Amino acid sequence: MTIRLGRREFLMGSSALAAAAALGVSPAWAQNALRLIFWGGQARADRTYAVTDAYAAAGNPGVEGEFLSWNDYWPKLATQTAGGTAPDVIQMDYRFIVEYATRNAIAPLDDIIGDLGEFDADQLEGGKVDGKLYGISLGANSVAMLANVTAFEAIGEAVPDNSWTYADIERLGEAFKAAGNGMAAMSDGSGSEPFLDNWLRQRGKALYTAEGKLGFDAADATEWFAMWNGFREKGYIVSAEDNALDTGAPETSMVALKKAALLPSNSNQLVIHQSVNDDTLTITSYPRIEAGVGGGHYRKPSMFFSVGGTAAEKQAAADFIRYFVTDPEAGKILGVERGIPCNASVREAITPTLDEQSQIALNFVSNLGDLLGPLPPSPPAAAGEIDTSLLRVLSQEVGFGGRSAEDAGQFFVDEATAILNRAAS
Amino acid sequence: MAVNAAEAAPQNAAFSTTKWSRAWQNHAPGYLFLLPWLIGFIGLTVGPMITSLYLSFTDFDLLTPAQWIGTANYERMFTNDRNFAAAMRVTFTFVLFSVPLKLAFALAIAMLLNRGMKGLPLYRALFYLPSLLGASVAIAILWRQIFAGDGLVNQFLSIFGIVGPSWISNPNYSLWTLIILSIWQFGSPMIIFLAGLRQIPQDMYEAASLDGAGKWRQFWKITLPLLTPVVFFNAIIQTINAFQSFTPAFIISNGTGSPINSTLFYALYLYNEAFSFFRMGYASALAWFLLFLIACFTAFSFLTSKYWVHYDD
Amino acid sequence: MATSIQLRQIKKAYGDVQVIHGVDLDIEPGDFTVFVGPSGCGKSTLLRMIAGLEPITGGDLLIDGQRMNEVPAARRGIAMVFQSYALYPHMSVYQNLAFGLETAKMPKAEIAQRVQRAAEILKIEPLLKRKPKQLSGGQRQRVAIGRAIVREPKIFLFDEPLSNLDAELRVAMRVEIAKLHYDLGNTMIYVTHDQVEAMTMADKIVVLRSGVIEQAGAPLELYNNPRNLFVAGFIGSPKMNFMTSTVEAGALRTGGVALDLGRDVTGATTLGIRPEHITIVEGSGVKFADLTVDLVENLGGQTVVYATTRDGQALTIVLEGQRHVEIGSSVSAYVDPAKAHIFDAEGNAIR
Amino acid sequence: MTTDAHKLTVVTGAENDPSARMRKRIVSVLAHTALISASILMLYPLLWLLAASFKPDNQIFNTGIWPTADWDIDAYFRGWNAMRVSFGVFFMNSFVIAILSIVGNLIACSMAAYAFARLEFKFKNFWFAMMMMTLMLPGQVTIIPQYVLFRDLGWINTILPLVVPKFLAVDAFFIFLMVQFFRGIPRELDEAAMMDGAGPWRIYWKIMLPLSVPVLVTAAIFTFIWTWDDFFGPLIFLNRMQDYTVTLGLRTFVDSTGESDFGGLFAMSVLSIVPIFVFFLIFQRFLIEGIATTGMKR
Repeated sequence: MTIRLGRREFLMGSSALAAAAALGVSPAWAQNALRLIFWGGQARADRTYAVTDAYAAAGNPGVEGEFLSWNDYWPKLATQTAGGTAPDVIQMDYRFIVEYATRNAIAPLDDIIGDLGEFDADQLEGGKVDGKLYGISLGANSVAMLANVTAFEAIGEAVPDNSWTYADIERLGEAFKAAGNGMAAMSDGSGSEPFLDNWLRQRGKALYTAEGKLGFDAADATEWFAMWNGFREKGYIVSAEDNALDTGAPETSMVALKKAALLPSNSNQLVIHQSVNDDTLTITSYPRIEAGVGGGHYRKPSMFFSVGGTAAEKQAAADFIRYFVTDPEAGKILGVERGIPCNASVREAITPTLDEQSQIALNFVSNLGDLLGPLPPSPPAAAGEIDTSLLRVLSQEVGFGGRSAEDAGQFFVDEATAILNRAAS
Repeated sequence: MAVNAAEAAPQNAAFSTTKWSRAWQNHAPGYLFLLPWLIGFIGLTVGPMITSLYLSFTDFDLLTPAQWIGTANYERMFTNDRNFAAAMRVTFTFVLFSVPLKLAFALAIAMLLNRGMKGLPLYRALFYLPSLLGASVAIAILWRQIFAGDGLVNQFLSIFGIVGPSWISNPNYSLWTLIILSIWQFGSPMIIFLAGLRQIPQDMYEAASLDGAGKWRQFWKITLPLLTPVVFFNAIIQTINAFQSFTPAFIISNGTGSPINSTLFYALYLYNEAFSFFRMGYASALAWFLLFLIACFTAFSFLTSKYWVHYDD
Repeated sequence: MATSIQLRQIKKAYGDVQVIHGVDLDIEPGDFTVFVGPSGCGKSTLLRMIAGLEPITGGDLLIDGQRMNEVPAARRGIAMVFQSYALYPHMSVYQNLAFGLETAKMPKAEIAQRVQRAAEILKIEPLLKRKPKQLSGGQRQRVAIGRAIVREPKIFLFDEPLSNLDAELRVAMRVEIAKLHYDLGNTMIYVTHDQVEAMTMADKIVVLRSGVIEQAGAPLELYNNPRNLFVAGFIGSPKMNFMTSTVEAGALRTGGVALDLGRDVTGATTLGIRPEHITIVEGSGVKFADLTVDLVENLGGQTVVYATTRDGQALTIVLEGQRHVEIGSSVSAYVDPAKAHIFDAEGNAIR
Repeated sequence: MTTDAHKLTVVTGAENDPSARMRKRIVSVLAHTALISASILMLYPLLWLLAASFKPDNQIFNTGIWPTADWDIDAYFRGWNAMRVSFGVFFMNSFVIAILSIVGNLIACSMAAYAFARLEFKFKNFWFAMMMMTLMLPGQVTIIPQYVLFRDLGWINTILPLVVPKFLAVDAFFIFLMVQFFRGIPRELDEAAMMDGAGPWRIYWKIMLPLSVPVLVTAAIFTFIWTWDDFFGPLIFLNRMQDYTVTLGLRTFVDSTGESDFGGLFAMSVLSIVPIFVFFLIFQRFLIEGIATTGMKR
C-alpha cells in the first residue's frame, strides 16, 4: 500500500506507537472481498446490494459495500485516499473525477474494463480525463424542469412542454400571481450552475472552455442576474428569503414546500421529489431563450464507478463494474435509480419493468430532440468551488439586494478567473 | 547539640538525600499520574498536531504529496480571502453573543434547580433534553419548522399582527437562529454549574442569612465568588467550543454557510477548504490561526483569573 | 518512649518571601509544647514543616536525633489534628479512625481493637457508625483526636484544634487534651493564638512573631520574666499595662510619679505592670501612679478597674475579691517593685 | 458557632412569621411557573420528533405537530431493519464504545487531573498549557495524520481508534473539568491522609475519587452522550456496516442528493435518544446526592 501522506510529512507521530502496531488487529479487508463505497440513500443501497449479492451468487468474489450520505462521503473518501486505503470500487461524481484522476487517486480503465457492449459513446466520453477512461457512467440524465402537475391544473394552465421559452415564465408568472395561492411560477434559478450553463449554451457560449477557462464574459453574467432580478421583482419567482430555505435536499425544495410550481432539477430526481410530495409531479425541459433555439441540454453521466488508484485487485474491480453496467439482470434490479442505463441492451431489458415516474424520466432523456447539444468538456478542477462559494453566494447577494446585477456580473467573472488561475498553478 | 550525620544515615537509607533521588521522590508521583496522558499526548496528539503545523506551510490536496510553499497560505489568508474575513466576522459575532447568554441562562436555571424543590430530577432531565438531541438532522429540520417564514415564531408573532421575515433564510437574522440554538442547548454548562453549586457548603448561606443578607446579596457575595472556578471553566470551554462551532451550521445550511455566507462559521469554512476543495494545507493554516486566536484568549483568561477566581487552596 | 525534636536554623521561604527566619528550638521528650503568636506569625507553618506538609527551605529538623527534612510526612511517626478536623466526609467515624491503620496494612482484628480502645478513651463508641456531618462540633473534635490516637504516633501535632468550638466546649476539650497528654505521655506540639490555652496546657510555650521565636520557656517563666514587650503583652490576661516612662537621675518617672524599683533602670522607656499585680491599698508596694477610675467590673471573684493616669495613660487593674470602687474617684496605684517590668527603647526587658 | 444553632434560628424564624411563609410560597409558585413554561419550550422538540416518527413521510413537513391521519408505527420497523444490518447491532456497537470510553476517560483523566491539581512536579505549568492547547486545535486538520497513524498501527476498521485514546486521556476537556473540581476539595483532607500515612495513590483512590462523585458522574454522562453522538470518528475509522454506530446509521438515512427516509430517521432518532436519556435519569441523582464536602468546616 502506498502512503500518500509520506513518513517525512508525518514526522514523529507514528513512530511513537509503532511498537503497539504488533498488537494491532489486521484490517478487515484482508480477505478477498472487493470493497465498494457509494453515496446515496436506502433505496439506492437496497438495489446496489441486491446486485452485489447476485454477483457473488454467480461465483464471483464477494463485494463488501458501504454507503454514506453525500456530505459524509467526500471527507471519508479523501481521508482514505490520503491514507492509501481507498476502496476498490468508488462511486465518483462528475464534479470530482478530474480532481481524483489527475492525482492518480483513481486508475485508468482502458486496458482492464473489457467489452461494455453497446455503450453510449457520449457517456463513455464523459468518463474520460485527458483522453483516458477513468469512470464508467452508471446512467445518463439531463437537466430537467420539475413541474407540479396538480398546481398547474388548479389554476387552469397547461404544464409547459419541451418547446416552452423564457417568455413563458412571464406568462405563467402572471397566471400564478393572479391565482393568489402563495405559489410562484418558479423557484429562483439564478444560483443554479446547470441552469446558467444551459442558458449560456443556447447563446452559443459555455460555462467552461475545453482549456478550462471561463466560457463567457461579464456582460453575459450581468444579463443573467438582471433577468432573474426582473422575474423576482415582478413576483414570477419566489423571494430570495424563501429560496434560501432550499438547502439542496429534496424535502427543502420550493416545490416540496409548495412555494413554486416549477423547479430546475435533473431528470433522475423526479422519483425522489415525487416521494416527498403528495401532488403529482412531472418533468419538462429547461426554457428556450427563443422559440426553436435548442442545444442547451446534454446527456450527462449522473455518476461513475471508478477503480481506486491503490486497489490491489484492479482487474477484479473492473470486472465487477462491467457486470454492474452490462448485465441485464443487474440492470433490472438497478432500474433508472442512478440514471438511464447507458448500455442499449440493458435499457431495452428494463423498459417494461419501470414504474410511471421512471418511464417519464427515461422518455425525457431519450427524446430530447433538438434540445440536445454536444457534450461539454469536463469541467476544470475548481468548478465545484466556483459553483458553491461564488455563484450561489452571488445569486443570494443579488437576490437580497446586497449587490447590483452589473456589480455581480463583473465580480463573478473576476473571481472565477482568479479561482481558476489559482487551481491551475 | 551537634548532629551526628553518620549516625543518622543508615536508618535513612530509604530516604537518601542525594539530589537525584530527592528529585525522584518529589516529581515521580506527578509524572506517574500523568503517564497515561503523556503517552496519549506524545503518541497520539503531538504527531498529528506537528504534522498539521507542517502542512500549514504546504500545498496539500490530500491526494498528492504536500509541496512546501512557505508562508503563502498565511499570506493569502490575510490579504486575499474575502471568505476568511466573512468567517471571522460570523464567528466573532457568534462567540460574543452566544457564550455570555448561554452561560447566564445555564446559571440561572441551575440556581432555580438548586433550590431543592419538588420534581427536581424531572425538570433537570427536561432542561437537558435539547442538549441530548445534539446537532442532529432532526434538529436542523425542527429549526426550519420554527424559524421559517411560516414557522412557529411567525405564527406566534402574527397573533400581534406582526409579519416576521423568514428568520432562518434571511442573511440578517440567520446567524441569530444559530445563536438561539446554541443558547437553547445550555444543558452541559448547566450540569457543571449544578455540580459546582453542590460544592458550596449550605452553612455558608445559613451564616449569611443570619447576617441579614438577602437572596440577591447572597448570590453576589457567596454563590458567585465560590462558583468562580466553575464559571471560569465554563467560560473557557464554551468560548473554545463557540470558536470551533461547526455542526449546527453544517447541518442547518447543509454545509454551505448560506444565505450569503451569513452562517459561514470559521470551522465550517475550514472544513469546506479541507474536504470540499481539497486544500488541506490552507485548512491547516486556518486551523493554526484559530488555535492562535483561542490560545490568546485562553492565556488572557488564565492571567486575569487570579483576580477573580477563588480556589479553596 | 517519648521522642525529642530539635529545630536547627529552620527556614522557610515562598519564592523570595521568607516567612520563617532560622528557628532554633529543642523540644524535650514528652513535653507539651505550645506555639503561640498572632495570626501570620508562622506558627502553623512551623508546625506543618515539622509534620512534613511543607518542604523545609533551610536548616535541619531532627526527630530523636535523626534528620527528617526529606522524610515523607507518613514516615515521621507523627499524627496531626487539624483546625478544620479534616474528617473524611465520605467515611463513617469507624472508617475515619481506621484509615491510617489500613494504610499501614494492619490486620483487621488489630484495627478493630485499636479503634475500640481509642473510642473508649474519647467516649465516642456510640458514634462509630455515623458520618462526620451527623456529628456535633465537639464530637467531630473527638473523632479528629481519635484518628490521631489510634495510630499510636511518637508525636502529636495540634493545629488550633479548639478554635471552631464554643467557649464552654473549648474549656472542656482543653482539659481533655491535657489529660490525654498526661495519660499518654507523648511529645505534643500545639498551635494556638489563644494565650490562655497556651498557659493552661503547655510545659513549654514558644512565642512567635514574624517567623522569629521571641521567647521560649515554661509558662510561668514567660509570665514572670518576659524577654521583651511583645511577649510581655502577649502572655497574661488581661494584658500587661504599659506606661511610657523616663529615667531621671537614676529613678523611673511615669505618669508624673517617680518610683524607686531598687534596681538599675538605665535606658528604660516603658514600665510594664500586670493588672493583677497592682493594688490600690497604701503600703502594699511602691506607689507609681495617681488614677481616675473610669469603669468598674465586678466579676465576683475579682474586681476589674479601668482607670486613667494623670498624663492620660489607660490602666487596667485586677483586684482580688469583691471591692467597692467609686467610678470617678481618684485612687493611687501601688506595685511590688519585684513585679514591675521595665523595657528599653528596643522593647527588650531590663533585668 | 455551630451549624445546628444556625439551622434552628432560621427555621423558627420562618415558622413564626406568617408573612414569610406566604412569601416563600409565592416564590415557590413563581419558580415552578418559570420552570414549567421553560420546560414546555424544552419539550417541544421531543414532542415534534416523537409525532414526526409516527407520520407518513409526505406529511412530515407540511402539517402541524400531530399526525393528521392515522398513527403509523411502520417507520420503526422499517428503520430498524433498513440497513441490512439491524439497528440493534448499531446500538450494541455504540454501547460498547460508550462504556469503554467512560471507563477510559474516568480513569485516565482523573489521574491526570489529580496530578495537575494536587501534585508538584517539574514543568507542570508547561504540560498544563500543552493540555489546554490540545483543546484548541480544530479536529478536522488532525484527522488525516491520525488516520495515517492508526492505519500504521493496523487499527482501522476496529474500535481501537475510538476507544484507546480515551484510556490515554486525550479528551482534555475532562482533565480540565476535574482539575477545577479537585481544587475545590479542601487540601486539609489530603494532608490528613498524608499524616495517616497514605501515599499519592491511596489519597487519589480513597479520598479524591470518592469525594469527586458529582464531577465523575458529570464526566461519565458527558462521555456517554458525546461518544454516542459522535459521528466523525466512527465515520472515518469504521468501514463495515456491521461496525457502524447508531449516529452513523442515522446519518445514512438522509442523503441530500437522493431519497431520504425521514420516517425511519425520526423513528430511530427517538430510539437513539432513549439510552442517553435513561443513562442521564439514572445517574443524575448522583449529581445531587454527591457527598460534596458538607460536614467540612471551611
